[in-house]
Amino acid sequence: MNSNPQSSGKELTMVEAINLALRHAMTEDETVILLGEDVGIDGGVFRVTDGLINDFGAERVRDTPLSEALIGGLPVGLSAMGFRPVAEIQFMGFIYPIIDQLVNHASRLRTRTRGRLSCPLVIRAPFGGGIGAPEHHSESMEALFAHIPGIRVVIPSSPAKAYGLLLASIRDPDPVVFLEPKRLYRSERESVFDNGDALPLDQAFVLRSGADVTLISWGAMLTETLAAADLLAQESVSAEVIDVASVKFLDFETILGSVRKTGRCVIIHEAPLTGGLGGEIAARIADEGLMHLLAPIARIAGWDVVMPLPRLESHYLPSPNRIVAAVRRAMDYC
Amino acid sequence: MNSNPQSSGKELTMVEAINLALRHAMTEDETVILLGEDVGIDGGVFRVTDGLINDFGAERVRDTPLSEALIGGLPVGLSAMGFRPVAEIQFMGFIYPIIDQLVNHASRLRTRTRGRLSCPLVIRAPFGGGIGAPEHHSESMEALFAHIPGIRVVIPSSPAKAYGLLLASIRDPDPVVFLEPKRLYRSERESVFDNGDALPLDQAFVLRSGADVTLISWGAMLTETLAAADLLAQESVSAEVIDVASVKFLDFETILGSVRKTGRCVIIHEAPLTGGLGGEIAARIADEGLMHLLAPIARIAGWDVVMPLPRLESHYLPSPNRIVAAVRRAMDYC
Amino acid sequence: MSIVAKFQIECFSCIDADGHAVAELPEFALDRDVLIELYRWMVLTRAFDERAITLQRTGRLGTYASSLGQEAVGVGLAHAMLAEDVLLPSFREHGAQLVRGVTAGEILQFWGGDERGSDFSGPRSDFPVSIPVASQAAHAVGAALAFKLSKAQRVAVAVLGDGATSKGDFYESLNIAGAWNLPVVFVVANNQWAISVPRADQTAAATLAQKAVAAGITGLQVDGNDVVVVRKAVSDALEQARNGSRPCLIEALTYRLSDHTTVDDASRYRDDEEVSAHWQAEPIARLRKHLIAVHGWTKEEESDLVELCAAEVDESADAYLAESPQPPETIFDYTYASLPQSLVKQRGELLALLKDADNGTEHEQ
Amino acid sequence: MSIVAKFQIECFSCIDADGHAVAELPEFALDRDVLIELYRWMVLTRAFDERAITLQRTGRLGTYASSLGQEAVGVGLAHAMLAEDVLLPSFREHGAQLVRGVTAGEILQFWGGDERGSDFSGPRSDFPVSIPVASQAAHAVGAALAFKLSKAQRVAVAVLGDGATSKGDFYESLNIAGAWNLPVVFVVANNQWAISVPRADQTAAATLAQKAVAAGITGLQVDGNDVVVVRKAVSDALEQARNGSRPCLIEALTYRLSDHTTVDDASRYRDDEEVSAHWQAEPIARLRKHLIAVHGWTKEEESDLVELCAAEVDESADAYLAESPQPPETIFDYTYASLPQSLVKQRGELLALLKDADNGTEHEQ
Ligand SMILES: Cc1ncc(C[n+]2csc(CCOP(=O)(O)OP(=O)(O)O)c2C)c(N)n1
Ligand SMILES: Cc1ncc(C[n+]2csc(CCOP(=O)(O)OP(=O)(O)O)c2C)c(N)n1
Ligand SMILES: [Mg+2]
Ligand SMILES: [Mg+2]
Repeated sequence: MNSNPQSSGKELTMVEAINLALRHAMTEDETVILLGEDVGIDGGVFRVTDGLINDFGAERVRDTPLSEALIGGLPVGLSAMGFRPVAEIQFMGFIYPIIDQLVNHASRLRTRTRGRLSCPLVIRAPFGGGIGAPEHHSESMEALFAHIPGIRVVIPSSPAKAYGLLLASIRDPDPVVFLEPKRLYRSERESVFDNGDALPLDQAFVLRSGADVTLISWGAMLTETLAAADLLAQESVSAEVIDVASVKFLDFETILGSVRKTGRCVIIHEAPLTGGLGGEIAARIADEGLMHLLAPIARIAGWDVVMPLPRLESHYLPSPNRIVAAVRRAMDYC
Repeated sequence: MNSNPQSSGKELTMVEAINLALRHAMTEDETVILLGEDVGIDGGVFRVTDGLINDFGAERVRDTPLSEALIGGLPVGLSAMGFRPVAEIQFMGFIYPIIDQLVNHASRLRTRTRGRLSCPLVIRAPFGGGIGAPEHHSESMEALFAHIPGIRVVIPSSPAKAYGLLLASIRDPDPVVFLEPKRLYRSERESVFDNGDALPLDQAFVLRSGADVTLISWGAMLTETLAAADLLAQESVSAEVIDVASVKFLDFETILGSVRKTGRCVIIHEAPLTGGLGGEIAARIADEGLMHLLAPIARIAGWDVVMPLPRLESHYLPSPNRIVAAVRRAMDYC
Repeated sequence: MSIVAKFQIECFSCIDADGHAVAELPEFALDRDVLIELYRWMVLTRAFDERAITLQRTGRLGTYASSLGQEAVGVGLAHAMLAEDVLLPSFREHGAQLVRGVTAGEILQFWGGDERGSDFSGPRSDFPVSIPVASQAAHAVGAALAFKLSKAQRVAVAVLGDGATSKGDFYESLNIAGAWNLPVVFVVANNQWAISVPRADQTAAATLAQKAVAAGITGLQVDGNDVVVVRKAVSDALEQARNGSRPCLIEALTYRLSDHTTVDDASRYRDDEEVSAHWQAEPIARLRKHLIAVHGWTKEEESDLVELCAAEVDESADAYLAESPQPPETIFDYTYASLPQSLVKQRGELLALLKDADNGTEHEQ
Repeated sequence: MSIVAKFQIECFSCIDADGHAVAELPEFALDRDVLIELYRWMVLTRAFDERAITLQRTGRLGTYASSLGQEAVGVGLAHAMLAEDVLLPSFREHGAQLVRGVTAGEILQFWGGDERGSDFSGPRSDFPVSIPVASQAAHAVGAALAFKLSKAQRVAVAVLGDGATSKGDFYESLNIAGAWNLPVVFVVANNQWAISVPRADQTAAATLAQKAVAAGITGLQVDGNDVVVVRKAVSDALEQARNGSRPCLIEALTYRLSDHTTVDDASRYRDDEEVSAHWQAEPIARLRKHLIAVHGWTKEEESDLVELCAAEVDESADAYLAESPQPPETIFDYTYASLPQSLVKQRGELLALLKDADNGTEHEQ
């Protein structure tokens, strides 16, 4: 791993890109502190923080005791006193104890004190299914976080996005929950320039333009969504694919612009259907874009069941075929 | 407080009705155990459990230490071993530590063990604004719970509904989060028959029928919604008002039936807009009921800000005027 | 069998309920002026409390948590702190906040439901009151880590109740304070009750100080109604934290003489006799006795001081009541450092609603 | 100053690393058959572990957490329990589960990603493995409350790691166990590591047993590689819990000789020498030495037993591999006791998808 932040573009995995962004942030800003379980000498269970303890020392790359509530709460005090903590939760399955601190403190210290104190902190966590992980390791609960006022929620879908969005999250003056689709950690490489350029936290990315239908997704489900777009192209259906990326706050302009153009829209997410963010997006389209709709807004999501153990998880996760079928229904609508 | 569960209808507040339901459940089923902070001799900070310790004893009405994570986790073990715990969280602001146990255990012990063990437990908590309560005491975060597979979420809107829905929740074989709109605790009385009849956990209630627009809400916001319906009647707009009650699972048939009839719909909730359950409801209508819509689906909700302290909370909460304005826009929509 | 670890919990006191010194007094406690200062802060705190309750009873303040009977804890600990230290208070430490330089008006503003009350003009790094019990313990270790990393000679001081010691985040915070040697002092104001739950039902532990044993840090008890020993113990703990980065837990034994808050009715769950008995040990009378006996404190000095405190509280209350409200749209303005697009839109909607509702009239407050 | 509380933590052992008795042995440990039984369970557990790892390495099992080196903890504690007691295991107590009557095939099924592995045919009230560290402690006090309320003479036994002792829910559970006098035993399998975090970095506490002091309950240490003392200490604790409803925390000192799981590489963070040193103290060899020295355990007996265990494991592994998969739609069937309307619809969608995808062929597993 090259520790020179000025190095030029390299083909990196998402794990390497995140590592590079952390390295860049720690180099440019001494107040950036990493903490979490096994982030030090072990480099994190996914090796995301690999080598950082060697270059930045154990003071700035800190293994915590096994205490998630604390991993949520300690950064509140640390950030309020001028540091920029980046805390890792080892798997989303263990993130729930931090919700208390997110809702009651991190998200609102600024407003409670009318701007006197604030919490520029980042909570990182891998999430999502598809890698045959043990019980409790495969859920996608981003919607719980996106409902909390006062925080941002960001989900990268590729190495370069992970690099740029994580830098933006660390530099952001408010708390950011940064959720990493672990199925993408090593599944593809992408050229990443370590130039310190952040990506905006209020923009969606159009991954593929199209005229007939808008496919909206984020994180690892973009793999299935893009695969569906390929299948659709064979049927001469031209799909526009949008990567929401900043699930809070939504770049609704980009979404609405696309739906205005295509008149049809399918939202795809891995999280359970009910109360998932597909609902939020569909609701805004149904409010502000109703007149442009040529077909109902479909949501293809995880079923409303507990995430199954690995043997059956492929039957839980939305497949390209499910997406294609939904698009066909939209194309055939009246 | 009459302890005879066969007594006939009485005008009760919601606090009294819940107390009566608890009393009824404890009388009919010895395995029902209450626990929480101050639920014993104090009768709960809202007096919901008033007198129960006298009639059922300190073994069955248990003051816990100040340990919310435990109040979430202990009932998992207790219910798996054959009891029916009804745990009180004193205010929703302190409920977040239990999410871990809800997501990782209560909601899934049945599926993890293929039905061998299960968790027939109820978590009760007062929630919502409008009573000038201190910081952290006024939020409405029902959407966090409704997204969790494997649980039910129920919100009563009147004393009689509270009685019937709570009995149903206690008798239900799966975990139920029962959220009590504390603004309604003493605001009105209603005749409640202590006949042990439960209300269904999968039905919405039509509080008022109408022809022009469907107003969908739950909990305390029905007060504003019904007031808006009154104002609209003066303008000759006939509003149907639906009380969702079981926010998970939605009685979507009743909702869709109404929207099919009226063609217009406004969803009202106190929780912040983004990621609130209004999104879920709107999305389902936009999927399954699109052809019946004469106007965009509007959501009138709390702003996406941290709940303000009491001085400004009236500017956070949706008002009848805001609802009326949304209906007018829907009526005027081409 | 071998014995692998041994512990003992010690309890300290300086001045007993009759005002007698029961141990060698620390140097500051031989200084009449210092004692009077401590005394004045306690009297002011009590006067403030009374006024706050009156304001609440007359509908001009929200729910309020009185510190009646526990004034020595807050005053003693805050008096021991340096300006650059950071206080992380619970909701009952008005005395500590006053000593730290939060104004009485700001405290009233907070309890009156106005966020500006936590934008302290005085101790700019102090944390706002923490309502979720024990949650501030985690912030305290975070702040302490910041001080340690920046090599600042500052200490974080968290104040918690006896009930708070049952919470997981309290324990996780204590544990990391020990594991990382953080400059933090936890003061447990053990007022014997957590709303209706007595101390004995909260835990089987014989003392709350021994919670420190689980974290491998120092834990000790003090007579929390004795402002001198509180100040001394906190001072010593601060010194250890400041120079040795060693955390400490201090259990201050006191008693909640009031209801839990203005919406509580303590007669539902505890006997008057218990309360009366504890009046015998309350902190203000005992220091007065000591001042009279040892330092010739006079009736005139006493009435002057009481009057002065009353006047100060009057003034603050008047200022609080005269404060004009925040504009409604400020509910948007501090949620984020800068307003995201969708909030700009929502803020516009609110302004439009206000304009509609309001034809030249003032918004209701 | 007065001393208000005193504590000490005692550490117990019966048979040392050389197989010598270092204390008077409990009666059961004088019985050759009982010792052989304990020995057999430990050997079986280790054989099972090896096989599980092989299955994982060859893609026929998911991520797996080995109990290599800690067999005495699980076997000792489970052997002390009665059938009607309830075990709440962490993810590393295969030995305990086997002794309790969970079949090796069921354990493999769970780690192979099939829910049916937690539908134990044997101990129907035992809890499934708890992956979220320490979360099962809360269930244990809940189960213990159930036993207390129903006046059943049953005890809940939770097993946790050293890392688990840093978690808030562990502490809250310990605390309520003390406050309510619940019949529960917490066994901490202190294997010195929580993934890459050594015991010393987890807490400043000198022992983990002293975590009990915070909760006012009994805490003690045992040599966790000595199955005799584990069985004895747990037996005594169960007796206290069963008849006196008194909770207890037992810290069993052992060592994780393997990687954390099959996806971990412990050489990244710990030295080989440390591991080698601990091989000297491992539980199986020492009981074998004791059996040979004191009970005339023969080479033949040894090889028979090893063979028997291997055969048992073979059989289970074969059965596991032969098991036909659950039908996909079962992902709906246990989410609720009966299927809510919206899930009926979703289940129908899944069945339709399966029908579409699948023209007479078997679903992928
Ligand atoms: C986490 C949490 N749970 C519940 C409450 C409600 N509540 C407010 S004060 C209190 C009792 C606190 O007792 P203690 O810690 O002893 O402090 P004291 O009120 O005696 O100062 C409770 C239960 C809360 N504020 N926070
Ligand atoms: C609450 C929680 N946080 C994180 C993890 C990830 N994780 C799995 S095992 C482990 C270490 C556990 O250490 P310890 O309690 O000592 O048990 P051991 O693995 O040594 O048996 C961690 C951090 C988890 N399973 N649960
Ligand atoms: Mg108290
Ligand atoms: Mg361990």
